[in-house]
Amino acid sequence: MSQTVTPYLEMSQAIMEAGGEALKKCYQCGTCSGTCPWTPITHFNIRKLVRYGQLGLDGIEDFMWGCSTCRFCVERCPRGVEIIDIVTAIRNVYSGGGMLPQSLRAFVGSLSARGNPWSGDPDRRNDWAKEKYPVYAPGMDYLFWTCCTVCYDPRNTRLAKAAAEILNLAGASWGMPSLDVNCCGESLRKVGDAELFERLKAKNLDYFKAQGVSKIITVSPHCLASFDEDYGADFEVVHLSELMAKWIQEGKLVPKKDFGGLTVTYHDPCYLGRHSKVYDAPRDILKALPGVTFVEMERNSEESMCCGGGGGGLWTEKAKGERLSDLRIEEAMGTGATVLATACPYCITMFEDSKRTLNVDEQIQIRDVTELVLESLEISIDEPVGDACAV
Amino acid sequence: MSFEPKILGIACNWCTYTGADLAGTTRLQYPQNIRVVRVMCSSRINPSFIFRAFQLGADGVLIGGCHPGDCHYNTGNLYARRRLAVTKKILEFSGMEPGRFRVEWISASEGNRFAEVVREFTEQIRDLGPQTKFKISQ
Amino acid sequence: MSRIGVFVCHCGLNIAKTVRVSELAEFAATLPDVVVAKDYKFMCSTPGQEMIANDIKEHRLDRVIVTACSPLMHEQTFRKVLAASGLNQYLLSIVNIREQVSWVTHDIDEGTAKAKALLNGAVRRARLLAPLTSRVIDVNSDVLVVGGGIAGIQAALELANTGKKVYLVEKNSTIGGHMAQFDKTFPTLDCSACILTPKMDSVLQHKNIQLMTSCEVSEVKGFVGNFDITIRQKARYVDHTKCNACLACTEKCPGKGVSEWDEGLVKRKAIYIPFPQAVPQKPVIDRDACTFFKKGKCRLCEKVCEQKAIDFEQQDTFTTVKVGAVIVATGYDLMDTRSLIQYGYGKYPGVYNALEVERLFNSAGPTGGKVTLRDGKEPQAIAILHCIGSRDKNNYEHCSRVCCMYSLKFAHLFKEKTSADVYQFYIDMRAAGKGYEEFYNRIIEEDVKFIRGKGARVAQSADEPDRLVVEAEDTITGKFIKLPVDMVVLSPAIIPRGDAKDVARLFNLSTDKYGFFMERHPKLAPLSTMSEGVFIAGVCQSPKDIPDTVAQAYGAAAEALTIVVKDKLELEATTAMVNPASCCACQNCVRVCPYGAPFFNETKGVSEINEALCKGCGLCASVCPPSAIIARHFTNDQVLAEMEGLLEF
Amino acid sequence: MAISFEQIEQHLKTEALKLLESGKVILVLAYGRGYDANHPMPYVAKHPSDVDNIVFNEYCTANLARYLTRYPRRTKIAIAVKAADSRAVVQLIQEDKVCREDLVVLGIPVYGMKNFKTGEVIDSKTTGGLYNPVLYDILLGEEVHGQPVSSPYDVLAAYEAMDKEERWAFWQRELGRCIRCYACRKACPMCYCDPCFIDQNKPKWGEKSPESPGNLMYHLTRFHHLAGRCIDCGECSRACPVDIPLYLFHKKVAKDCEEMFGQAAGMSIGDKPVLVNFRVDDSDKILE
Repeated sequence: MSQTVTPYLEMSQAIMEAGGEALKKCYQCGTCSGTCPWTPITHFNIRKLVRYGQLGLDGIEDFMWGCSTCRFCVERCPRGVEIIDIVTAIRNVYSGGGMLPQSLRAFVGSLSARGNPWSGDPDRRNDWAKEKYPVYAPGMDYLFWTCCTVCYDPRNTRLAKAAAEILNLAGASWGMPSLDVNCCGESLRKVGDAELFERLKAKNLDYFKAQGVSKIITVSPHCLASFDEDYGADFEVVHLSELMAKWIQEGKLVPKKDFGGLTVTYHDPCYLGRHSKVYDAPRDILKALPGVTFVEMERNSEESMCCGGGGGGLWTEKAKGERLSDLRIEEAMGTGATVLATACPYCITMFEDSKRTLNVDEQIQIRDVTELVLESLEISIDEPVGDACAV
Repeated sequence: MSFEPKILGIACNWCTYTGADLAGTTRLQYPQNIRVVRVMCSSRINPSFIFRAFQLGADGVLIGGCHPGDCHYNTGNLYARRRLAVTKKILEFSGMEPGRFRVEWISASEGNRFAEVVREFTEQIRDLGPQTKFKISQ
Repeated sequence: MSRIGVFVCHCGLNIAKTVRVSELAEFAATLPDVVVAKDYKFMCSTPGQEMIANDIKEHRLDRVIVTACSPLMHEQTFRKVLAASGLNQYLLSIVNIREQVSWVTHDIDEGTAKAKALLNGAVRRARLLAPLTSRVIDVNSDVLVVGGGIAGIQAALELANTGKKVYLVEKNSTIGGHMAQFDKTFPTLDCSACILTPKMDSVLQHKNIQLMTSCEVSEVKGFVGNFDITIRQKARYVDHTKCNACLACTEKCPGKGVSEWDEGLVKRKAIYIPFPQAVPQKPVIDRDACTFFKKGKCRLCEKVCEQKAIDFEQQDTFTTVKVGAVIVATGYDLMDTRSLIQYGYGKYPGVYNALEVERLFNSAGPTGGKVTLRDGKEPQAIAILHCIGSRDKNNYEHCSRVCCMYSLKFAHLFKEKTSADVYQFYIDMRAAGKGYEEFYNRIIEEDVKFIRGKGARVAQSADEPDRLVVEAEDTITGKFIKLPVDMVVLSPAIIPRGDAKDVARLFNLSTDKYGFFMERHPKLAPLSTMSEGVFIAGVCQSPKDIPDTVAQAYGAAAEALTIVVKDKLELEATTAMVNPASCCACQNCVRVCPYGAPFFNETKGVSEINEALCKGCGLCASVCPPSAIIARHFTNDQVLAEMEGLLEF
Repeated sequence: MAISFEQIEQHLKTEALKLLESGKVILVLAYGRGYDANHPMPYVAKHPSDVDNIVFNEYCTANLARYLTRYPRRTKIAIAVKAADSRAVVQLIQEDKVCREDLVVLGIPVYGMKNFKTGEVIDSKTTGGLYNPVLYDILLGEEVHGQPVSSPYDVLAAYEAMDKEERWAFWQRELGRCIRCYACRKACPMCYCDPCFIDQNKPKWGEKSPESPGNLMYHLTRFHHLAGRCIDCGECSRACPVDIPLYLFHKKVAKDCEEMFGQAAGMSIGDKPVLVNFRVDDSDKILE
């Protein structure tokens, strides 16, 4: 790096115009970087990113992809800076200049061409359902929003099916989207492609409007947060775990299976916890499962660790030793748990990967709360439960 | 000539008027369409003042008082809140555009809030155009 | 027909830059009843004032309009000019073309146009202004001081030394406040007790001070010059007129209470004096800790008391005092940092707050002045975390002002009393004060480590379970720091007393968003409040150090003296009155007045107003359906005329 | 009807006679014959022999509470009240204009009252589901039950549905017709100011001549003065010689007050009028 730099305030201005207005508020106290889960293990430094942004300094592009938008810093920032907006704005400004890393190009390309990040055929979006489940029609109570990841990623289609069965069992009036929708665009927005995000959003909103959708259930907290934070539309959106907790409490769902002393710990997905402030529902569910011993990790709830999958992290390669999901699995195993439960397809994917690379298949299972509920209801979905390959 | 709204402000001495002064002291800029009458308390504001202001040709009327609970006279603004709410309803039912009358709680320390409210309100009145309903033509 | 003079001030370029002042004066001359209109560079200067005075005489003016800065700034100045020229001071109108015109626009056309409209309104209103006479009332020469910390003590002593009678009310059983808890004070490191206890003793001995400990103000009536203050004497269960302070009772008492004085670090007896130098040196019984009150038997203290001073039957009593002025000096609390889970206060025994550490240093404290942890060990490494809850939008946005300096003091004392390594985690070092920067430099040279980065988290150490780890980024190197320590000291936000809102309500004070009492003007009237005759001093107004607090106490005493030194006092004349011919006897005014000024005269069948109680808010005038109530200086006519003028152009 | 108009008249006479003879009251506010049977008038019986002149029929719409404030305080009065009239009495007690203990309230439970000008049954327009007095000492007959109950505010729907231009045109037209005879305030039991604000010269709130601006000022301010106090008897509109539907505006304000402050006028003597009262937790939303 050169010894002298010149502040390039035009860049700073561009970042602010792209939504990073909050740059101005930061007084560089280091609370964000002291809180950020990446600071101890990588060179990524969120405070520096903001500082570079404030002065428009060169070199910002070297580390602007490090943030997984876990929102921990935002919660703690004494100046109330919406740091994620800054990150998004910086990425928007610089990736517009062609600075998108290779690994994210496929992701953006797939979203642009096929409306999902997994290079899936848009016509086969609902293939997981095998025509067993209803498509949303006006008059139904809920649209069950199937995240692209649960539609296309073989490991996560189990999640979609489990959710569908549970919705049926609880007697809800629901349907899944037709093929007229595409990805919610949450991660894409955080990666900085505001233009494409608006396109995806518009298509979904058109569908919601045409169908008169007023209530949406999501399995992915990322869709949940996106609808809530970015869509600004007049529909209600709720995460399936909230409904499941309610239904269990109301007796609409009665967990039967005795898990026989299974020790389960719970990882708060950042987008369900810190972004959407849902902490209790998944815990209430786990505690209601017969024969489950629920244990907490040291970092839980508001202080939960990030899996690293947000903000495009799911599609970015990280070197060994720089993976938060690895650390999190170790922390989970440290509690004596044999099941690491979570409530997000991204977390599931990250943990399944880490479990394999850490070679701890025997010691710990990764399960979504939804899957555990289905199991407790003693319903099986018609396919073997096993590890699928990552895409 | 473009439409320059006439906006009457009525501000309580202790909070909003002082807040407006603070906006000046900190050199915040806002449109010059507002002319402020100082009263000691927002509760001094007789509803007829507002009807009269519109008759005199005000395009908008902005009332400012202390935040509820912070009234210099303890409870004045709590009465004002009710009385002005009724005033607003009467204006509305008579056919006056509801957007022309606004009540805001602005404390002595909220200079920027004063400027912001004036900016916003002026813009709103500009969009509504000249007030012709109550105005007494000369 | 009135004769109005209009005086337009340039305020240097403050006004003249964005208002064409000479054009404004020319415009004024065209307005009805205006006989003279002038502009001048500084109207508030002596020549400016003289110009107005001369014109009043020369042109036989009976109304004066000064078109200048805010009335909150110079209304009083110009009223005096009128009074000195033999004109009733309420015949003045101020047009605010600085704060509300010239400073808020860059456009001279817009500025001039608005100034004209405002001036037009003022002329209309001025024509309807009426001369008002102020009421003159007798003044009670005594003063009430609320709060017996260093601010209250100093203010009480100053006033008492001028010969005025002072009631000093303190809710605890001793005076001294937080300062009595400290061991050393920055930056001189002189001993807190050595400078404070002689003052406490002077209060006790002073013939003009009536010290009222274990007391709280429960009701405030009246107004400046004539407050009626009801004070609740809380039951102490010890008759202090009989007690000879032998303290035999405290020896024998088996009860255990939490020592507030030692910040809960140790227990004290149920009958106790908070600390050996307490004033008064007489014990009280903590009802919640007393065996007799809890279990119905014990009374050991009663048995050993030769003076028969123990009185379990004692009840709260109420006394009313009459005073002319009040000084409120109720001090502060520290923020309860348990809500900031990331710092582990209340969870890890090694995490302390600043006041607890003050007690650890104090030779009269729980450890006898030795710095040891709760397990008795001496810490090897200590981290001091600044700005915990202060400068934080999620908690308190203000800077608590003294933390940087006391953290330096702590660092010095830790170095002096232990062999520990000391680390400061800070955002910015604020050492603005006489001798403060020098003190900072001295501490740097004492090899205290300064880490520029706010402490982000305190956790239990994974490797050594009885130690803690402080996590933060050293923003200077950009490195993440995990620092193993034995002791963490938090510098929590300084916040108003928990009952500050109640005090504010009693004395009718405004508060800022966190509950600190608002001064009338930050620069021109920093110790006055919106309540006439009530002054504030010390941290109840905003965080400050001891020198500033003491300076404010002197100032507040002088302010109070300006009232009680007089026999008579002139009050604002802008009160309300009832026109009995129009009164419809609906009694709305009686129902709404917060001060009980209007009352219904059954004989005459109309409402009347006790002007001594009226504060001139005008609420009664607006709820009076037949417009029978006249809010002087803000009459319906005057407001309507002003509106008419403002909206004409 | 559980009881006929004749029976009510008989009860009224009987009770009035008893009260006057016993000296419990010095006057009875009731109805007497006007120029024909369809135009009864307020009537004050001061002597037992006056009682014969008392009448009651479906045209006795006048709200006699209007006359209570004309007598010196502490005058012992008996007053005949229908449902809405009783609310006026309650409201006047709340406002300390009359004392409960000075009154003997003769409650008339009744339905089928008619507008003397049009002959139309006015129950749904004014009392709106309230057929029984809310306050009485003596009930002249039995409580009415089983009559259609509607919201007093139903009639507003059409006017609330208008857009603001239509509404402005409507009120501009209606209030523009006002001849400033002040029959409305004369008929109103709650309008007891003397002088009225509009009669003041200092301050002069509005023009006194019957032209739109002065009319607007007079009526809008009066609506505000009656906010939370109007008890919806409809007398203002019936008294109006040019038939301005003032009751609509009063109803609207009453509805808003009830929604915002949770209290209707004249329902309970323990209430405080809403505009000289407040709750610390009143919502700022009411100002939006």
